[in-house]
Amino acid sequence: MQVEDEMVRFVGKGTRVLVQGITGTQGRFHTRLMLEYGTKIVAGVTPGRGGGEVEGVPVFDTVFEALEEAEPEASIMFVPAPQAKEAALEAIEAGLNPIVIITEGVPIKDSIEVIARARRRGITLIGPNTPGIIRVGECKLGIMPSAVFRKGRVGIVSRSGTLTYEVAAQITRAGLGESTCIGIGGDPVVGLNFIDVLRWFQEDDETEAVVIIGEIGGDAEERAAEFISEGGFTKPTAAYIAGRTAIPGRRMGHAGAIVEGNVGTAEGKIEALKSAGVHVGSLPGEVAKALKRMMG
Amino acid sequence: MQVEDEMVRFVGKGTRVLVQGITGTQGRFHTRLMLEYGTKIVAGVTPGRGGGEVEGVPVFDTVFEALEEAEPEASIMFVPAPQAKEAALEAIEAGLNPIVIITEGVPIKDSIEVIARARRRGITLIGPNTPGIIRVGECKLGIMPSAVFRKGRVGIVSRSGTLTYEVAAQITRAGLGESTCIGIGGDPVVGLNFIDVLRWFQEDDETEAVVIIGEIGGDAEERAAEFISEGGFTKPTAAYIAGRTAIPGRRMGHAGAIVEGNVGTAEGKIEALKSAGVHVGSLPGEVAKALKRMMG
Amino acid sequence: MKLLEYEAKEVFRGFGIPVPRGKVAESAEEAIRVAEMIGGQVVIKAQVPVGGRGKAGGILLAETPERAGEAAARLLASEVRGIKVRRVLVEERLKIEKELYLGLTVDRRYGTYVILASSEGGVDIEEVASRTPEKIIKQYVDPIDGFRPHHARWIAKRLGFSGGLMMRLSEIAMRLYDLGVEVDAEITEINPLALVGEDLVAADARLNIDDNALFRHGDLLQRYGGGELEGLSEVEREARRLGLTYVELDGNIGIIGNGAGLTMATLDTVTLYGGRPGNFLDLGGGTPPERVEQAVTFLLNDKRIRVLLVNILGGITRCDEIARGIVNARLKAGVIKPMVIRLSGTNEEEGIRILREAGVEVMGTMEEAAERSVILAGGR
Amino acid sequence: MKLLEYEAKEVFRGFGIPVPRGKVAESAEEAIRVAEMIGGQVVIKAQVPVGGRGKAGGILLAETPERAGEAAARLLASEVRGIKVRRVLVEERLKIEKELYLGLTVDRRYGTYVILASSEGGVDIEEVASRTPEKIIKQYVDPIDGFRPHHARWIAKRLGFSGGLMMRLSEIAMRLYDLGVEVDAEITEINPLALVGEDLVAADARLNIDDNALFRHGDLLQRYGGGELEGLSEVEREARRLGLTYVELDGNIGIIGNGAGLTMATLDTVTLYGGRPGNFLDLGGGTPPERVEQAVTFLLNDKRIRVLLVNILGGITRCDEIARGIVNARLKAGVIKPMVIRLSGTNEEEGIRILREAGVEVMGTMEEAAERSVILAGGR
Repeated sequence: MQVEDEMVRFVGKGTRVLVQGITGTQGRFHTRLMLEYGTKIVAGVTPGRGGGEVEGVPVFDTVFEALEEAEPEASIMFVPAPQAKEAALEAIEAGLNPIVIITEGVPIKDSIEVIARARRRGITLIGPNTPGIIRVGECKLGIMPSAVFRKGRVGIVSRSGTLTYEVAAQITRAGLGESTCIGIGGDPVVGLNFIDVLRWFQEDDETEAVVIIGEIGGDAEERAAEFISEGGFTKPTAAYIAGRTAIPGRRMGHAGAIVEGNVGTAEGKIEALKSAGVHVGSLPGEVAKALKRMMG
Repeated sequence: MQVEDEMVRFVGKGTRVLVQGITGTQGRFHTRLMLEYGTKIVAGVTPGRGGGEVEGVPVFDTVFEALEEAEPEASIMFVPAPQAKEAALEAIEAGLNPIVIITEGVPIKDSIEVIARARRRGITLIGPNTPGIIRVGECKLGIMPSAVFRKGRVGIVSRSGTLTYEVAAQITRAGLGESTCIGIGGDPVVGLNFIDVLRWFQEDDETEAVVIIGEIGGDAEERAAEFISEGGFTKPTAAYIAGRTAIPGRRMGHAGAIVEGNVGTAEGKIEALKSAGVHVGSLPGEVAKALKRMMG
Repeated sequence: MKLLEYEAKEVFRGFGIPVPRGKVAESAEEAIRVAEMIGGQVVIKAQVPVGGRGKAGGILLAETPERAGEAAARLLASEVRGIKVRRVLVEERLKIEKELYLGLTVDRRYGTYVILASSEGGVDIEEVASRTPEKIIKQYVDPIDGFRPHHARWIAKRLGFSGGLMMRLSEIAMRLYDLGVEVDAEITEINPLALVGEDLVAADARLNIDDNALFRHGDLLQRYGGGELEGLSEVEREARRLGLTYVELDGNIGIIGNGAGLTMATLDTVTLYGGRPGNFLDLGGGTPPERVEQAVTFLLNDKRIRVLLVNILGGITRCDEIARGIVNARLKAGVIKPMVIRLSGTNEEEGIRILREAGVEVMGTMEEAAERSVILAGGR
Repeated sequence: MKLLEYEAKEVFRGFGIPVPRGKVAESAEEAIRVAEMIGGQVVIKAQVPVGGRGKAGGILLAETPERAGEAAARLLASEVRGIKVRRVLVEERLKIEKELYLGLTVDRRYGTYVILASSEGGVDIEEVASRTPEKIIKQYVDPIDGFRPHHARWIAKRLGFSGGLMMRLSEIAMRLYDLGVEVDAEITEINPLALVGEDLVAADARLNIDDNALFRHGDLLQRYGGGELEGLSEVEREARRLGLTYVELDGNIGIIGNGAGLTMATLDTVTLYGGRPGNFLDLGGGTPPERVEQAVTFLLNDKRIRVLLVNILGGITRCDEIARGIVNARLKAGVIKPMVIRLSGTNEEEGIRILREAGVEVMGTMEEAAERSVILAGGR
């Protein structure tokens, strides 16, 4: 089996957004916050709730109807885990791109199928179990508190949620600010990996330096390090890796955060990143300081 | 859903052929006859029988091994109906093209899946429940008695088996001879339809005129007539349709030979073909006579 | 394999599709007990494997258990469309507000499953299709992507439903699809799908299973294999028992061929020459001699048949074996009927010699054989 | 959810994978009865949810039923890798000619299932993977095309099998895949898969089910939900009962965070400053105040914990609600332990006010809070 090079598609100021699961508590709450941030939400979908409105956004029963009536381009999902797969397949069939799956607790079998189908259609799938994506000052498809961000030139890519806000807050406090922040998700199987995002940051003129926020589990950080070593990504890079105190074999909160045998330890990841020339901070604050130095 | 225009791929003198289900009674018997006809059979597959030989042809456990060792291009299947689906999917994954499924009694659900996957890969699938294909004097991937054919310029496309031999024998006896004869299969869902084959005959320089042999059930003959009316096929055409005496709602032998409501009657098909300018014979012998007239 | 209504409903219930409360009964007494159990008005429906039972008087209403018993007795003593009624289904009478149609079948053209739905249920759907095709919604199913909940919702929306009812209807469509694909159905149909208050109930059910797939549905074959036999004649049942591919027709010329197309062509040719075929019997390919003998014997024993026509084009099939089978059958049957044989292909000469020696007529072509059989049967 | 060996074998048997004859026993008497039923030599295996039982003395052999009883009694009175043995599996002793490995797991990199197979079974497969990676066969499964019989045959061939054994091995691989996918397994493993004459038998079985998928496996949860609790400490079991995302560590600083990454970072920071975290406890997002109260109370009641550190970064989570939860827990607990809180985000000022009024220390950053907690716990 081969993993194809895929074009990553993100969002910008004018992106027309659909919210799937808009009528739930989380859906309503974040629809309001995203609208306040300036995101152009044009439609919502909740099966059985078509015809209503949430925060002035029309609600439909199917993505197909939303597509006909409001022409969304991208989707963000707050659908409960048991329904997440079908909602995602619906968005994929409709060709929405990117699709951001906020939902936590999606069965891994469902993620595998959804990601494979998105890939076949050339659709960028962010998540599941992600805080989403924010183009600072332009557009937010996510649940991150916007207060921690300020427009700047640091790109953030992360497997974490609140830890990302912590690091972002420190970067902002250090006077730097962020360009784009992307959560790839804390599950073992997610739609995007670090390399996909680094490749995108490499081309993004607004991004001058990048922070990688990793966790124990899997080898996504090691692969990112390899990619950097091979010259695939050349901008200044700092990193923070959580989980040095984790116990092997035990899941640390996230479904993906688990050390299996010798695979996925924080030490291994830190070592790999350091060898690739990445500054790895022992504390979130160190990351901000290192960036400040690097960006001079 | 759309049906794409597909390139039909057939066989010729040098085509390297794999026989799936080569160690069964039918497989052995027809492997011998095909070899005698000059077909270049390079490998056989029967799971669990790898390492042996049939008529001097090496037998493998998997298509993948056969592919590595003998480089077949096309496949003909004599696999029992319960195993037909998996055997076909194996051939499709290996990229063999065309794939001829002789097997009768394949569940329609299995045919649907196999045909859809072949289509996605751009593979020509002939059958199931077909006598196969013969390029007269060159290559036979099928079970038709070669004695009834003689090299000539009439193309035959048929949903039937023995009835095809009957018509071919009459054409041969009339002194005409055949170029290529293709059985599309007697099941309700088959890989090729009349139009696919007519399109191919239109381009085939060796074919001067064509016979369509149809049966009750479905509307494949009506669609062929429409295609001819619209100018998609322009060579002289004759036809024979079996089943004028069939009882609606009863299956006449073939799984596909059934009149449902008003759909699929012989009268409807004959009418449609006649309107398209096709000479429809009431007896197989009339078809041969009509061809002789048309081909001057 | 065609299931009877009550059998189909049993399968539907297993897949979570709502069906009316009810039970099958084979006697008036049983019908009374079921009606008492249900309470209130009931419907009594003849269980025969044909459509249009309502028009043919196969569906009756009853206000009380006693009346239900009477109605059941009447049906059980009758025939519906020529088929003897052996069982009735006694069901609660639904307060139907609207009748819909929902079905799953195979579309030959696109080579895939298609869901059909209409707000015009309770009537012959083919009539709706030809009279007002715009009232039929067709949802083709991509064989690789499958039929998904949002496709089902989209059907329900196009039928004009919204909210909870839309969700329930789409849920039923999903289950119908899952059921149909799981059991290898050729046709899965709810007609009518009844709107009763806020509920949707499958008031009638139809389920035909792909015979070719029965090898993986031994349980269904075991349980429901008997139902469709009730639609067959005695002779057809016997043919089924022998495993012959046989269809009864109303003429007097018995016909045996090898291959469906050739056998149909033989029937057509006989008809063209003014004869009346008494049956369709396809031996298929590579038939062993015992099978030929069995088929010939079967037709010799059929009193309606006056002449026997056998048309064989041998490829895998060997003509000498066919000939031996025919001669054996003639010897053992003890019934003398005129026979016309056409044999062509592998070992043709040997086959013809065997038959001629046994005094059986052999013709050179299908046309000659057909013509001769018509003459022997006494012309038109 | 991790199943115990005998539970996993029960599931395997249901999917047609051959397992040794045997039965679980909770006492020496039961073990004797099982051994008598089996006849001949038996193996007695401690049922604990950890690997490497053999090396740890958790697997014994017995020649007679009496010896089996003695062995069972010994195991049932012991601990294996720190876990008390409550059940043993008594099984026929297989005449193993060769040990293979066969497993199904999820490959993170390719985002799909992968079948692992090796002719080096019966040992730690990770060791084989690092020592002789060429001896491990990996077959990635295309999520849309699936794992098909010919893929399974190809695995069996690469393991060096042919003929009937190749077919049987590929059949077992197919069933392992079907099982794993059907029950949403994270890991499905047969190690060793024993060659016994011409048969293949799953001598050991491992099955971990994706916790996120348990909503659709109520039957499995009901039946096998208890097994893995045996691997947990008392405190962890209590946490599980309360639904807390909790992992026990061996330090004395109790840690609560919201979000897995942030909580891990908090642990790491405490460690960096020389402290020893006593646990990992992630509140997740949008936590209601009662939940916070419950989590704080839980740690206050844990005698190992000397200082409590709470690190909250509020997004959806409101800091004032967190603060109220903490204060309530302190009031009700009746246990006084030093607490260090870091609150940031939505309604931060109000939260800090509430805590300060209740006399709880509030720090501005995670680093300060971690450092302070280490000092309060008495340094390194």
